[in-house]
Amino acid sequence: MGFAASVIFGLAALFAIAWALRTGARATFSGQARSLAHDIPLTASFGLLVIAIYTFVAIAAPILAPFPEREIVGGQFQAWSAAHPLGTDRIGRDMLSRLIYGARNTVGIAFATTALAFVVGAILGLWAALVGGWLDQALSRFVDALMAIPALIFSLLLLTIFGTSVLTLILVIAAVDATRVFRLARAVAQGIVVMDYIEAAKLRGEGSWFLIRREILPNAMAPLVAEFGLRFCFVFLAISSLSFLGLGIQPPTADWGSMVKDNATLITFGDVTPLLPAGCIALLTVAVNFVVDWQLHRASGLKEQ
Amino acid sequence: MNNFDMTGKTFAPSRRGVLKGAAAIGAAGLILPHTTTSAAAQTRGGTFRIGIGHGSTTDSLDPGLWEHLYVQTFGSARHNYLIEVGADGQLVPEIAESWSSSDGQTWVFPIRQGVSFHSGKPVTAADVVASINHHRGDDSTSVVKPLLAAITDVRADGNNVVVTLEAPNGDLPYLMTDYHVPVLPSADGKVDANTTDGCGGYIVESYEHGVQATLNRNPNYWKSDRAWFDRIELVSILDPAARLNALITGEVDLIDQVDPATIGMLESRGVARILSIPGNAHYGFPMDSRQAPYSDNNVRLALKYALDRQAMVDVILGGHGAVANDNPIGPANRYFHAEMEAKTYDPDKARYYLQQAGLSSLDVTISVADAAFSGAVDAGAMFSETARAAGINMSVDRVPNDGYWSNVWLNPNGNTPFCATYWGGRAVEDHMFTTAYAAGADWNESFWSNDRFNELLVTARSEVNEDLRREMYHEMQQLVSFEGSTIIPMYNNYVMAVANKIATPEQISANWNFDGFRCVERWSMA
Amino acid sequence: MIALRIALGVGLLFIVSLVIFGATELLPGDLANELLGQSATPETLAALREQLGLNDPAPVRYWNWLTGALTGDFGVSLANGRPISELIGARLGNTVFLALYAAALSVPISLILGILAALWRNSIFDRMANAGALTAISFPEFFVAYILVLWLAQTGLFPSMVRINPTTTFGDRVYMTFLPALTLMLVVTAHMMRMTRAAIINLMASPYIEMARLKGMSPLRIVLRHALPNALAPIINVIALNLAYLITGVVVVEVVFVYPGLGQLMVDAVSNRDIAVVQAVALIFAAAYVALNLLADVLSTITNPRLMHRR
Amino acid sequence: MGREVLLKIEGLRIEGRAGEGWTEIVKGIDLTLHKGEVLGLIGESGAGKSTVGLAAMGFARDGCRITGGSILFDGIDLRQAPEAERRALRGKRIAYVAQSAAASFNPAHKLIDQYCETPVIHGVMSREQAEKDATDLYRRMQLPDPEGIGFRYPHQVSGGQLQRAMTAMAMACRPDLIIFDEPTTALDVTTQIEVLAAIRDIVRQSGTAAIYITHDLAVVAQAADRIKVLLRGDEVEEAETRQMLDAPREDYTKSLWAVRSFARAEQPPATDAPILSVQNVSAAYGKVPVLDDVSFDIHAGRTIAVVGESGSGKSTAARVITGLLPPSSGTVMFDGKPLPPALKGRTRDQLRQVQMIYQMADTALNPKLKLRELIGRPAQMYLGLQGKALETRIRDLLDLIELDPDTYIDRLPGELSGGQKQRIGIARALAAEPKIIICDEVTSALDQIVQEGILKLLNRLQDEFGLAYMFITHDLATVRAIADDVVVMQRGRVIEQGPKAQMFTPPHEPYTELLLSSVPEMDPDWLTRLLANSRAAMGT
Repeated sequence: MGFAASVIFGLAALFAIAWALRTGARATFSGQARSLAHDIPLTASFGLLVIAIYTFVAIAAPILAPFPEREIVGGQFQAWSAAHPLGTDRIGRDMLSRLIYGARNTVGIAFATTALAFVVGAILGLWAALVGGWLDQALSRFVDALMAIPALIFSLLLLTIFGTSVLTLILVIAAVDATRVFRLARAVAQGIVVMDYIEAAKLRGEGSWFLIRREILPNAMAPLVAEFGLRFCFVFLAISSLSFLGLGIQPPTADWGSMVKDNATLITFGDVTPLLPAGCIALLTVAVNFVVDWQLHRASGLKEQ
Repeated sequence: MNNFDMTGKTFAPSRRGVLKGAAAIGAAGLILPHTTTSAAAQTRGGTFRIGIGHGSTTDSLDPGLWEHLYVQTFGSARHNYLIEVGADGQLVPEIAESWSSSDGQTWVFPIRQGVSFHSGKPVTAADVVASINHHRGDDSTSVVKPLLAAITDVRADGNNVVVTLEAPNGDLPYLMTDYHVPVLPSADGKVDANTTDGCGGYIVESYEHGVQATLNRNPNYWKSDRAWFDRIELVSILDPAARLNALITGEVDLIDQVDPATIGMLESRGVARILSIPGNAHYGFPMDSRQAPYSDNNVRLALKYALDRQAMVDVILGGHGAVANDNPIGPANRYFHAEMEAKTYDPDKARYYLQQAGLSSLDVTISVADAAFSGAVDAGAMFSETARAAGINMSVDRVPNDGYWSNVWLNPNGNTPFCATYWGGRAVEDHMFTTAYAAGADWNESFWSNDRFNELLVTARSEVNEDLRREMYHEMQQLVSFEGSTIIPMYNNYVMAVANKIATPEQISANWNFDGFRCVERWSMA
Repeated sequence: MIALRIALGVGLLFIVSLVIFGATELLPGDLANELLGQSATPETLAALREQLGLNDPAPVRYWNWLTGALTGDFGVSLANGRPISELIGARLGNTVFLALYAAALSVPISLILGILAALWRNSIFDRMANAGALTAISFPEFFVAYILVLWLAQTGLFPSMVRINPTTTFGDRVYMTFLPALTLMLVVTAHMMRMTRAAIINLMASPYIEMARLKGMSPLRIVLRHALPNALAPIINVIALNLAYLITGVVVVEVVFVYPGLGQLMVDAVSNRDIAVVQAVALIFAAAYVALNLLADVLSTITNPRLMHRR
Repeated sequence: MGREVLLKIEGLRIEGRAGEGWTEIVKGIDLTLHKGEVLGLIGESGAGKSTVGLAAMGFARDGCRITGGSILFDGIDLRQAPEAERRALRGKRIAYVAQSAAASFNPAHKLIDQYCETPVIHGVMSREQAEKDATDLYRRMQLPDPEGIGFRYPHQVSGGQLQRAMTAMAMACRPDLIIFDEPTTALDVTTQIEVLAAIRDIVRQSGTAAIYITHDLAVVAQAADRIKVLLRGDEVEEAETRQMLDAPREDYTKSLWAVRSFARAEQPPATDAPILSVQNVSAAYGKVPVLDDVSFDIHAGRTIAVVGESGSGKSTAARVITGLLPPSSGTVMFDGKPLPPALKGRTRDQLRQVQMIYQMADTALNPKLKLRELIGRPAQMYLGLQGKALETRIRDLLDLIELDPDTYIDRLPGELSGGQKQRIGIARALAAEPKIIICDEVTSALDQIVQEGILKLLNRLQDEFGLAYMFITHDLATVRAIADDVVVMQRGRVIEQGPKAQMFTPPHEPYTELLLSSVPEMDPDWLTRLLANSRAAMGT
């Protein structure tokens, strides 16, 4: 149970650092940044710290990783040692290096996918809500139809048709996710388009694009950002599920979802190896959601005032 | 996912055991029936539950469409064949009491009397004729139709079945062991391809396609020293981890395709043992020799020296296999060429051959999917890693398992000239070469065409001098290995894990997995 | 109103069938290819295609399928000639059973946790429940499943795989299906719990909640009697959404626990290009989705007096 | 005042959360209430009157905390008492009537269920008794169908009836004290009278003490024995009602009293051709007709007030004029030429000529845009101003509405007060340089002093630019202050129209009469007199 202890210790350390940083930020910053630092709950500062660490690791992967991403540097499944702090994987690549590069690939791909899904889904959703009428009906019914097809199976179908390059993976998952974003964006925008300021802008003779961009979008940001956080995490999970079904990210690219899948049989024997990439995913998910919760809380809090 | 796996591709069976029979046409009938085999150690009773990494709702009962271990094992449990391949590789008469031919062209199979189907209907020569004809004719959709194309006529003559061929062929008895050709009950000269009725050791109780099948011992089974278990349960478990878990928790007693990575840990649990049966099955990477840069043999050689075969055996097969020297003919073959210069991982040599090809570096893409063979993707990654040191920049394109054999293999779209492949071994050199290396063969996956090789292939068939013949086959192996366009790094064993409560015979057939699919009737409770 | 919704739903199913048919048409290779695998030769392929009717142009095949489906005849599986109704029958039952089982576990738990978290919001309990639920959904489903097998099956408490058939008794079914249901519970609880909590907290700022507090009502009574009934619509919707997921999205869990459900059938059929089966299963999934959404709307209406009792 | 003291608040201090810290919103209030006495608590928004009212129940809203002072209710220290004890008092001995009954009744339950909750949970009586009692109280509150009304859901009952039902609910346990928090503010004038009368009667009959919170002096004058005036959390003064009305001591109180003094100079009747003319317009939402043959003219430089209660169609008329709702018949003429019925058919210049100011500045200004863009956008769009010229124009507009450009130009609407936001709405309309501005209840959401400022500003701008105003309002005081012409509407029809002087001199149409008589007057006896009159009228 040394492993469990070290995990708990690690999390506690992260919380402690987050607490220290927040205290530091409160002392150093002034103005808006300071009030932000005052406002922030410990969970959210923990989340921000984790996200910052991930971002740093993703960017600095080549510097941090002791070995190249794909190089076979030892025997298979070597134990943890000084040379390979987390051992080696099934064909003898350094686990730690793969984890570090995995941050870059997994987070990068998930981010690109989510961003794309949001650009497409949000614009269409806001547009449908703004214009209404048959356009709204047509788009909504079409999206309903797509949503009625299970996401995983639909992605599977599309990936089989278009192949599994990183680009198609991003496009397919983004397409599937965009339907969900569409629904949310439309629902949020429906609450906004009835506001007087939208009527005022329409009376002024503004075009749809201006209305979407300047009048609706800024007010729909809060729920969309919150959804972004959740979707971001779901994309991870979707990619790892697809890996499980044999259609995820291409090897030998290191990606956490595939790494969990590749080593999944080891779980049967209580081996912790698959836990590492899974833990990386879980930690980021929780961190992102902590931040999202905080943002949502702030957004709703500001509204009440 | 494993249901996209097509590892159970159809191949004609290995002919490892036909050595004797092929050498002595007409004498095979002298082989003693199994009744003489000692069965002292075996006990009756118990339920044998098998977890198999194949099976799908779309599985067909039609033997002409069988293609993977689940339906193969299920078929062997409920059906009998004219001839069986024994655990030692020898042909054993089953529904045919013996076989004989005076000229190699007309074959006579006397049908065993007193055997009946589960329905009670006696097995007759007419049933056998209909069973064979199911795979023949214009409207047959059977996978083995090409294999049986040389048969011009099948007819019943009293209790005999008479098969006539286009031309003499001593291999016919061997063809009759093919798992696609069980003896089915017939009516009006036609078989009902979708029946579960058979004359095998177990009677089907229930079958849910892609899920499970349960069978009970046939009380009227004509073999007294077979079918020890009272009950057989076949469960389709596609997920490797789930299969392992099922074995560990005692839900099943036998599983196939054990992940090499977990073999050590599984053995240390002490609940099951690993059976690793060497055969001639092999994994490979064919290159389309019509297409640049693979059209240059120097490039092909460079690639052949750019992979670490031993590491692949260790990692991909977990040691359960042997290094191969780009040779589809295995050590178990009669004319296996063991003295060929072994190719080892040698980046310098690879570089040298690249220079010979006039290249300083090489960019290639290998298309792999675990559908080709389990671990193919990892193997691709390993290959790519070792190739880099030789100045070969190999990118690994993981293609979907789904549709691998129709879209990737054989380079149908011209964009997958370099991929992965898997072959069950062929016992007879000629069969292997003719199937996959002869110019213009349907399954010549590398589109390799070598005049000398093709010439030798034809002459060797009719060569009677054993030494000359050996020489010819050695030369052919040399040609395939050093000029051929298929990289074959390893022979893979059949790896299965069996619970300790199941007793297995000393000799386990290397002719197909699961003891030639016959584990259901050859094995017993410990 | 409901008639209109049903009509819309049927239209939706039609679009789904078109989309699915179009997508399967785009899949490389066809059924004959997949059935014959590596051993396909042009001759056998042609024979098989002829037999399966794959040589007709796509619109003709779609039309044939559609007219068949409209008369209630979903046809036979192209792969093995068994009637599709037979193929689907037992599996549909299994899928529904598992979905209901998982729902029976997760709905009460997520409601209770969500209500308690809303009641004690920002407390340690709230944070722990939230972080716990998030962690549960943060791991890939198959990972959660394997961990449960490691802890609960290898110790002999529950079977690691599900072996049920139509004759299995209900009790055995419940026992054997516990692990997959538990896995699914962990997967869906977080969503429903968070939604319940959010919906209730959202209402806690309402004037009528303040009114209830000023009437001297206890916090528990306020949440249960005053907030919950008004939060039902979003909660029902999220439950419907998750139920739809439980019916349509559990391929991975089915694979891990060898559970004979529809998801596996769908994936099989896609990989085999068995378009008749793909269409049938896709329509069942879409119909489930539509029906659950409809049911959610109806329930939301019934539980909302403003819609139920017009002025 | 020899009566027993029921509630004694001393040195009450309450803080509210503001961003990262806390600010004091109630700054040491003392309050004494005797049994059976009604205290009026008045002040503008932000005065802390609701907060004090809730504190009398030992309750602080989320985001508020009581930091100082003592609250003694019948000898119980509500600050020190455990929550359970406070909870036992609430609803049973101290009840609360909220501003919006429509929002404060739980939409999920029937009125009777909500009524019975308090007496049953507090153990005062059984469910059966409570139901019987409810019927009795409903009857005394003059609710129609007292036996059946309890079995309706809140949305099935009108606003005025709900407010009475809520008062009945507050009475359920016969509490010693009821807090009325602006109980009539959200109601139409004619409804307000009925509710006010019902509340006054029941409080007097049952001898309950009450704190009556409102911003409307005329209303509180009808109900309260004493009045306490609050300003930004501080007490300004407290006195007996008559004394307070007749002789307020403090300047602030006097200014409150003086609000309605503003009046626009009398204009001569219009003689020129109307700039905009609504001719026989009928309109409908779907199949529901909302306007029936409505005609009126708007003249340059004049203000036309369109008066009516909610649902009278006055806002719909504005929507027809702006083109948001194309009429089903009739036309709108601008400058002698017909305007295209739908928004999409109108040219940019036609759009520019008619501008709109909304009731709720909160929803009319995009909360995410800075004032620079809010005001600048019309100028940029209609007049093609860019860069320096645009900046100058924005600053000029801010100057016009009396906001300092340097301070405000880069602020967000959320950083402004209600009155300032409404000024931004005006500036935005002005930026288009229109001929007509439609003002839709622009002052009704504002405090009275702020209202006055807005009205004065509008008046000044009208004189300066010769604007025509269409002033939609339900408030006759506002009409008196600024209108030149008046249109009275009821149920989509024009009841009466003409110059202001004519409209405010009898004889009136009956509906106009009702509207006029319903405006509360600053006289403690006004309500009594009015009720006596109407009863007499009904009797005859």
